[in-house]
Amino acid sequence: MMELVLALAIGVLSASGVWLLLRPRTFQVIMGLSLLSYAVNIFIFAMGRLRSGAPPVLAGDVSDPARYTDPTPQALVLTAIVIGFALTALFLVVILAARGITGSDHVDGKEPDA
Amino acid sequence: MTQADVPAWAAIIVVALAVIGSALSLLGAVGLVRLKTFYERVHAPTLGATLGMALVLLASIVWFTTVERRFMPREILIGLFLTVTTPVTLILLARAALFRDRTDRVEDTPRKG
Amino acid sequence: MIDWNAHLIIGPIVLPMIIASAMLLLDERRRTLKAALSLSAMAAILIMALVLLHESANGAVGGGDTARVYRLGSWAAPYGIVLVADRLSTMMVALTSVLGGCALIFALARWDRAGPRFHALFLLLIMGVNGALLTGDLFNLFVFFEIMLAASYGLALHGSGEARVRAGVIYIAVNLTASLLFLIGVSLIYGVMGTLNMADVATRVATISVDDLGLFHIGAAVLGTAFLIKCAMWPMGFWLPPTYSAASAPAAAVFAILSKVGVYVVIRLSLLLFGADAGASTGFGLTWLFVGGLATIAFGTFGLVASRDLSRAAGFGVMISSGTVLASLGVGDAATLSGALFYLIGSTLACAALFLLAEILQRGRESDVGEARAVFDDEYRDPFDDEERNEPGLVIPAAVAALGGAFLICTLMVAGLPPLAGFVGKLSMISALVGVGDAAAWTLAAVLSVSSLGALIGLTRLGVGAIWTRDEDAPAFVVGAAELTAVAALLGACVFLAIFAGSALIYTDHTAAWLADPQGYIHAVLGGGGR
Amino acid sequence: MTAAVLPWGLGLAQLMLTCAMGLAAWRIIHGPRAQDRVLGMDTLYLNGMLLVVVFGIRTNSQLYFEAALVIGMLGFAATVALAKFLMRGEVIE
Amino acid sequence: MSISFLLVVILVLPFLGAIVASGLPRDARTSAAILSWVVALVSLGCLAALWPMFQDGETLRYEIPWLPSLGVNLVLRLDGLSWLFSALILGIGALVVLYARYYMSPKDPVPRFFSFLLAFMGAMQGVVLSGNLIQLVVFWELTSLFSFLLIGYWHQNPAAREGSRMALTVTAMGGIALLVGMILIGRIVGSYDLDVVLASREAIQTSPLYLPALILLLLGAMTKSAQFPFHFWLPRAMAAPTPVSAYLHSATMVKAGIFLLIRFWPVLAGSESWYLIVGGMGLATLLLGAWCAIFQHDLKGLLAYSTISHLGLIVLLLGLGSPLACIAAIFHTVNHATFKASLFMAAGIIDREAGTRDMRKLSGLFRFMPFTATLAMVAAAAMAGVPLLNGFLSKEMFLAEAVASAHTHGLNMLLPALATLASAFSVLYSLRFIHATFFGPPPTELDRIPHEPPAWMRRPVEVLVALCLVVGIFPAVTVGPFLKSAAVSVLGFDLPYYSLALWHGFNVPLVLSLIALAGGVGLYVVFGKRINANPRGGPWGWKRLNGGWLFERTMTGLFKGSEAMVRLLGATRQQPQLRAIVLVALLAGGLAAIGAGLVIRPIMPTLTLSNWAFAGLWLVGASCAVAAAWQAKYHRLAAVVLMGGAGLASCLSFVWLSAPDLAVTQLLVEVVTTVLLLLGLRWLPKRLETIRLPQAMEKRSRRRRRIDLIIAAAVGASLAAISYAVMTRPSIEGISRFFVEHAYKDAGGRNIVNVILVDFRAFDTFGEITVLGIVGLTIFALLRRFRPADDTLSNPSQQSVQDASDRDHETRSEGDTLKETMLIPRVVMRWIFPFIILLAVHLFLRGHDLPGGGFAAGVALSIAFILQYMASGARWVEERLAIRPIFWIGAGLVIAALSGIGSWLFGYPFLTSWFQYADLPILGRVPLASAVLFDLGVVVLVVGATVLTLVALAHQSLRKPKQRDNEEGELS
Amino acid sequence: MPYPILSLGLFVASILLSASVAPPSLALAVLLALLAPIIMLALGVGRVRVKWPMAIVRLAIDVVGDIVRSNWAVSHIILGRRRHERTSGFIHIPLDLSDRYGLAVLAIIITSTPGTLWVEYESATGRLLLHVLDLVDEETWVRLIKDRYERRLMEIFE
Repeated sequence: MMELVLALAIGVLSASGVWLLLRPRTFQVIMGLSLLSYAVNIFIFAMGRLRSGAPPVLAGDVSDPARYTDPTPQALVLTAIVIGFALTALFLVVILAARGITGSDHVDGKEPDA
Repeated sequence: MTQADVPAWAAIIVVALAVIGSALSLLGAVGLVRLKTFYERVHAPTLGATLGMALVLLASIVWFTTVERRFMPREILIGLFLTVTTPVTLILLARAALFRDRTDRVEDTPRKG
Repeated sequence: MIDWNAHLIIGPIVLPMIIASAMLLLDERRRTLKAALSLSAMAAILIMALVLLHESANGAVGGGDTARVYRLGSWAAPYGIVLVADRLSTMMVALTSVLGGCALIFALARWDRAGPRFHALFLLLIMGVNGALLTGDLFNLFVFFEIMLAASYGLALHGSGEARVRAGVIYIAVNLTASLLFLIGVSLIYGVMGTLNMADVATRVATISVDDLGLFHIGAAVLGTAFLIKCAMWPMGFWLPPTYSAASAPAAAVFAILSKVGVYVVIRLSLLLFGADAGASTGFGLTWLFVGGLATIAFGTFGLVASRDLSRAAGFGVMISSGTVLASLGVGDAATLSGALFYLIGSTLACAALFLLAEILQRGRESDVGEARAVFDDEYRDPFDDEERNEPGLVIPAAVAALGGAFLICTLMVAGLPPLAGFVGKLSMISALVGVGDAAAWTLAAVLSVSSLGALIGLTRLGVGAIWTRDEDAPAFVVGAAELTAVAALLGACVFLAIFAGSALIYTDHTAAWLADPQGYIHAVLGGGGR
Repeated sequence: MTAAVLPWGLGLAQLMLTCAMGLAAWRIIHGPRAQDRVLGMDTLYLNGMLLVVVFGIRTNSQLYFEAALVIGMLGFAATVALAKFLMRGEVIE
Repeated sequence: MSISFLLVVILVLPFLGAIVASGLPRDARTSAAILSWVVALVSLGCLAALWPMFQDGETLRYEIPWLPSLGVNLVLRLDGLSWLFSALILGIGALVVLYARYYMSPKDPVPRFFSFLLAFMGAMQGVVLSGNLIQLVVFWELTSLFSFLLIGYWHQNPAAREGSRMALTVTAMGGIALLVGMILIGRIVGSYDLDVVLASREAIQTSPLYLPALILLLLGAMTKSAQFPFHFWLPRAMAAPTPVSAYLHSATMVKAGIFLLIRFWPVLAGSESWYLIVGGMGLATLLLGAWCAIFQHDLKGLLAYSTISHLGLIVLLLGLGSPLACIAAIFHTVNHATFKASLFMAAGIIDREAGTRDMRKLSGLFRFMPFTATLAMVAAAAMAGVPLLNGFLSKEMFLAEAVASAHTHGLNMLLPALATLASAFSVLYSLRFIHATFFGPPPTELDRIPHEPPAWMRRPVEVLVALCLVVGIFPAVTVGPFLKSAAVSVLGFDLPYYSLALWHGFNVPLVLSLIALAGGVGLYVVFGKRINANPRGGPWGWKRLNGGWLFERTMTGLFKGSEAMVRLLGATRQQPQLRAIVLVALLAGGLAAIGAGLVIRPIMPTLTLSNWAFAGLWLVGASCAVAAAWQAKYHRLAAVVLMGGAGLASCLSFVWLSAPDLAVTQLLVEVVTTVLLLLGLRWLPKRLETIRLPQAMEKRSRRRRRIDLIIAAAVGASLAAISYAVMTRPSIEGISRFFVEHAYKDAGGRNIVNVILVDFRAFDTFGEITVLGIVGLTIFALLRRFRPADDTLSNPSQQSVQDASDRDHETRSEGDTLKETMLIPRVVMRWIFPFIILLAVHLFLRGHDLPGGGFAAGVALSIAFILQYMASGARWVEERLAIRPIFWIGAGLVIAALSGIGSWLFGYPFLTSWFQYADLPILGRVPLASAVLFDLGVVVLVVGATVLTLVALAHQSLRKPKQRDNEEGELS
Repeated sequence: MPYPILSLGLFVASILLSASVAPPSLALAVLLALLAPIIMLALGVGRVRVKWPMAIVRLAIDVVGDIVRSNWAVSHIILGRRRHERTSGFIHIPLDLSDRYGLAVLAIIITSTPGTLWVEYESATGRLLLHVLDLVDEETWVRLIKDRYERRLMEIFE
């Protein structure tokens, strides 16, 4: 059940993200990239298979791998989140600068020719 | 202590608190949808933000206190901070709505001063 | 007390990082100090790279090739992250440091003052490139790609101005998309393999279950797409020429290596994961690399011929060079790959030099200077205003001749005409292709020859336009001593490469052989050591 | 008894909270005023936080406390920023 | 020192001279000339010293390794043929240098000219001395290159630029073809060594690669030797200074192609295809060149076409394939060099003295410069093939061969007639050259009175003309040995019988020769006037079939076509680029899936309440995502809020799926991102739904949207399918097991994720914070130059309305509204500050064991700062707190790096962690891990970078009023 | 200790966060309680003087009661029991309380109580604009606020 839901969630998030990514306004693109990075983060996370209620924090001195969910994808997602955040910020500033310099918020810096 | 070791009475208390709290929250959300004007709608989520939240947090406190066999009132922190911070947003929102209405000269908007 | 040699391999990564971050602690106005710091950092990196290169060229003590492996945090591979300096990565690191050094020297003439924190960004870019080249871990590769790209965004936009920002938006959007694809690919591979270490993945490829094979291939394909975007393969590389030609010259010059990092990774992974031992996966994607490479060469050549300004032509030159290496890799022949590796070095140096030259030659004719300056009008001063030395340098008497000569050398290099290294690369590729002798090889040989001619025609037109078509009373070219030094150094490297082409080719031959048999790499990485 | 009550009761609580989130999301999507959307988001965060707490009880794990605390303590920063933006057209003046 | 070292000298000396000459000052005309002269003479001396060896057909080799792995080495190889060519190059080179000294104007940068000339000489030497096929190509291309520089020497002249580009393009194209051809030959033979190749006639001729190799090689030779249809560059190259024409376009460069043909004659000639291609091209060129030469008005143009024609003659001879014809070809090559060089020099003298080369303007120059005229007449006579001159001898041999081969091949029937016709043409244009220039009435259209040139300028011509005469009269004594030695090196020792004598008796060739002479004279008498009057200087009925014109059209077409291709195959706009990328990714994944199969094994869902709640959660999340996608164009704020909703859904999923760390981090990032987007929204234009696009555009964009929707759905479906496939697969035994087992034991942390981040894979984190730092720096740099768009310059409407209402009330002052509104929020947001710090400290300190960690702590801390900014404004905060984000970024990075380097001191690799439980007084047992230090670096950096990003953006509003003031100031 | 109440709050919060009273946690709590307020000094936040601690407790109890009661009331409204007779609207309340902390607490109380919302406060006139969900009698509300909360807050803060 959770697998199916999460797979669909990834699908919807990425579809929305891709749709926005292909739009002509800079703001739409940045939104699209953010949605896509959600999708990708969950995707990475899903690669460790899903476990509910088995957080990878060791309790006691037991370190039986079967008791914990796969921690590696989580670490990867954390890194991806940070990098994604940083690059979203950067892209935002760049589109602001582009908007300031070109006067347009079109991704090509100019309105499409009629 | 594991989940199964918790006495039934505690479980019932916890479940009751949680369910009532959640129900209040749900009610608040219903109000958010049902009420007609923005100013009315602002009131609705407060249900969840006050009593609903408090009950759910209480459920958590009871639960972990039972499980850990010592007083675990950590959730109080959440309650306190939530109580303190919710008004900030609501005040700003209401004020923004008010200004907007004044600019747009909406009927029934209280005049200034 | 510290065994410096043991940590040598991480030097090219950590040193620029430390120097860069130390610079952030300094006041922005201490320019001389910063310039000195970054120059010495680059020099140190170059030395380290050369030591590593020397080591890998001479092989292990007992004979035979091996790789130097550095286990970060003392954790054994595949659990921890490892850095691997083998023939290929060392070669690329050395190339990076030469290129970076020259670009930096060029920047000292004036570009380092065109915006804040140039030196820090530059060194961090070098760090990113070196990291990406040296790492033996897929996700770590992603991280270093991001370092490299983040710094490249900064440098691409360095100096601001309309053209840069406009191209920058597309550049960043494309690369962010590529990064997402990268993540999808890496995580999918992790999902099927349970590991991130390249060598470890390679050991598991052959034994992968039938159910997982498809997923693994999808992961590899998506990952490959991400890299090919970086390589600027057609039809995913249209961002490259506008971005590189809009970027400031030193940035563009050092960017010449960025697409090559993509190429490097494609070479590395495709030969490591899909080599002869890969079972059902052997040779995965090679056909597409070949086709894409050909398309890239063709498109790049068209672009180069159609270019109306030099830096754009140089951008297309970068594309051609990527396409050439990719297509040669796609042929699946070690001798061709060896030639392609040699060609890669030469063409990268040449394209970088071309970017630098383009800036000098186009200086004074730039039409967007006015626009660019308009952006500066705010409370911050114009970056070029606050310096006593506003102009890039002195009028050197023989400037035209020197620049003409330099341009000529660039043209020969890019077009692959004799007698320089570009020719040697093309020669060895074509002769290897003739040796392969199948239809694909013939096609590639033909395309390579035609592309040479196209490059020659395009560059001659531009060169004649830039150097010969000048009024008698036009102001002489103004060239800073640093700029001239940088160009001369790059071209000197090309000449050097041509003279010692014999040894270099032997090196690349061994590299191609080493890559063709990934067992050496795998043993070096996974064989013991660490906690 | 415990084993029977807990999953059902807490599951019910979760379901109700999710419904509350759904309603809040409805308000976000439908507006009509920008203020409504922000209010909806505030509600969404609140119910999300409660969901985390209930989930903590359900899985008998205290590890999610930080997540709940962060929503409770810092989640308002996002809504305040939105509200301030609506109020002043600028988040930081 | 071995004698073969002299080979190196004669190869390297010109290049050395070129380098020295390029360093001479601009006006050092004489010293550069002397230098070049000395270089040429010394080389010639060396060559002469080597002569005795070649009388017996020996070969001298000198080998320097270059690319041993490819079989390409520098092999200097001298035999009779190359000796002859080398002598020609150096000898005529020496004469040209002398001539050029007087020809070149002192205003030109003459040393550069000599530098190029010497370099060219060296390159030519390289071609003839090459003992390796690839090396030959190298020097071959060098001759193209230096000829480009020499032709374009007067680059102020557009004709020179065009001519040089054309020459380079054509010859370099040939060079590339030649390279491939050589590689093919090398492939057939197995070696690039000339000696090996020359011994492998059998292998080459029987190889399937023979024909392609032959064609490619001929492409090289024919372009260089200006053979039809590649002849057109040569007349255009006449824009070069005359010494260049005299040297390159008569004696040396164009002869490189001939040299190549002769060199490979032994191995390639004799086949049907050789005969057809080489002979056909030669014949066509012979006739065409001669025909065109007749109509030229430019002296140099006439000479250029006559050169083409004579080269055609030589090629034809080589194409015939008989050994005698080959000898004739060698002989004519030498002869042609002597008379054509002298003619070019004479033309140069005329140009210099008369100021023009147009034959219509020239007339009767004999009376002004009788000496030069005489020299020119002799040379022209040699060109025409008048007896007693060298041209006659080789032409006789040619006619003889034409006659002799008339029986060997069906197509050769016409050969004697055509040869005679070409000879007649040759007589005709030679006559015209002389007659139109030197005879007739005195010239009227000249701007100066011609004189004899300086004596030393004439000397080279005299030497050459003397050679023509001497060779013409005493061929066997003068040129005989050299010719024989060259012939031996081509044909081997069993040379066919040939006689170098003036008189062979009254035979068919002589008759043909006489017919040609008489015919030529006759034609001139009949048509001379009309030819001179022909205005265009081209042959009759000759318009479209002009190679040069076609070439230029081709080039224009190439540029235009390339532009069109780039437009067609490329994209400049972002949307198609991203679309292409997404499609390629889809395609790549799809192909991979088709290739190996994508297996999905669904598992039965378990329907518990909690699972339904999870499904509900994602119903919310997904609708938020879709709604965000839908609203992002017109309702940006709504989109930001909706994004937050989707983000919250993913945070809660992380909670649900056992990832508390992720949930905390994602939440914190969510908050910061929202603030960030809002800060940015301030500077973006308002978009209104009411603006409608034109009908046609609307239609197009609707179609595009439909395509994008399909792409988006495909991506979504694929990712969903892939992730579902993986999630339903049993887990893989991977590296994670190690992490779980060793996190506590060997790294001292219970939170495995955090241990991975700061220990097992700390290097990733190290890189990640670097990214964050770089982004901070970049944003800072960009925003320093930030210029807002005009419509965002003014205050937001809310502020102006509120300020205005404040101003309108007498009891209120501007800003009161803000103060009152923020009264309560300020109190709360200030007092919560220390509590957030507390939270951050906890997140940081316990991160190793519980959810949290450096990054979360850092972001929490920066939110605390941002709250203060929001509450009280940037000025207020910065007056009270010293915020130096860049310093923090630097400090964070330094701390992280130093904590990594610290392990070097203990002899461990970078970032090796160390942990210990310390028993402290009072506090008891406290865990100490060096990874905490690293994490501290993370915190510091994250705070710096995040605060920098947000604050730099926020500062733009502060800068704005200043700017507006400036603008108002400028207006008033 | 410039802000004793704050320090106390921080100490307690730290203990709660650690969920432990072991010596290291206590030490950390003390340390944070002492150090964190420094930032408040830097920000120049004025100190708070509270007079009647017991009044606080009593007020808190009353507020909790009010909250529970109004939760009940508002639930009814939302469920639509009293839709027809109900009017909502704004009321103005003249406030005498001027201490910012007092006002802040008042705002929190009013907003936290479902059914009332703090909208606008004018510092010059001390007039507070309130939105009330169930506005039966304006005067009752004014009395309620002034007597029940404002007076007691003035006792505490002024």
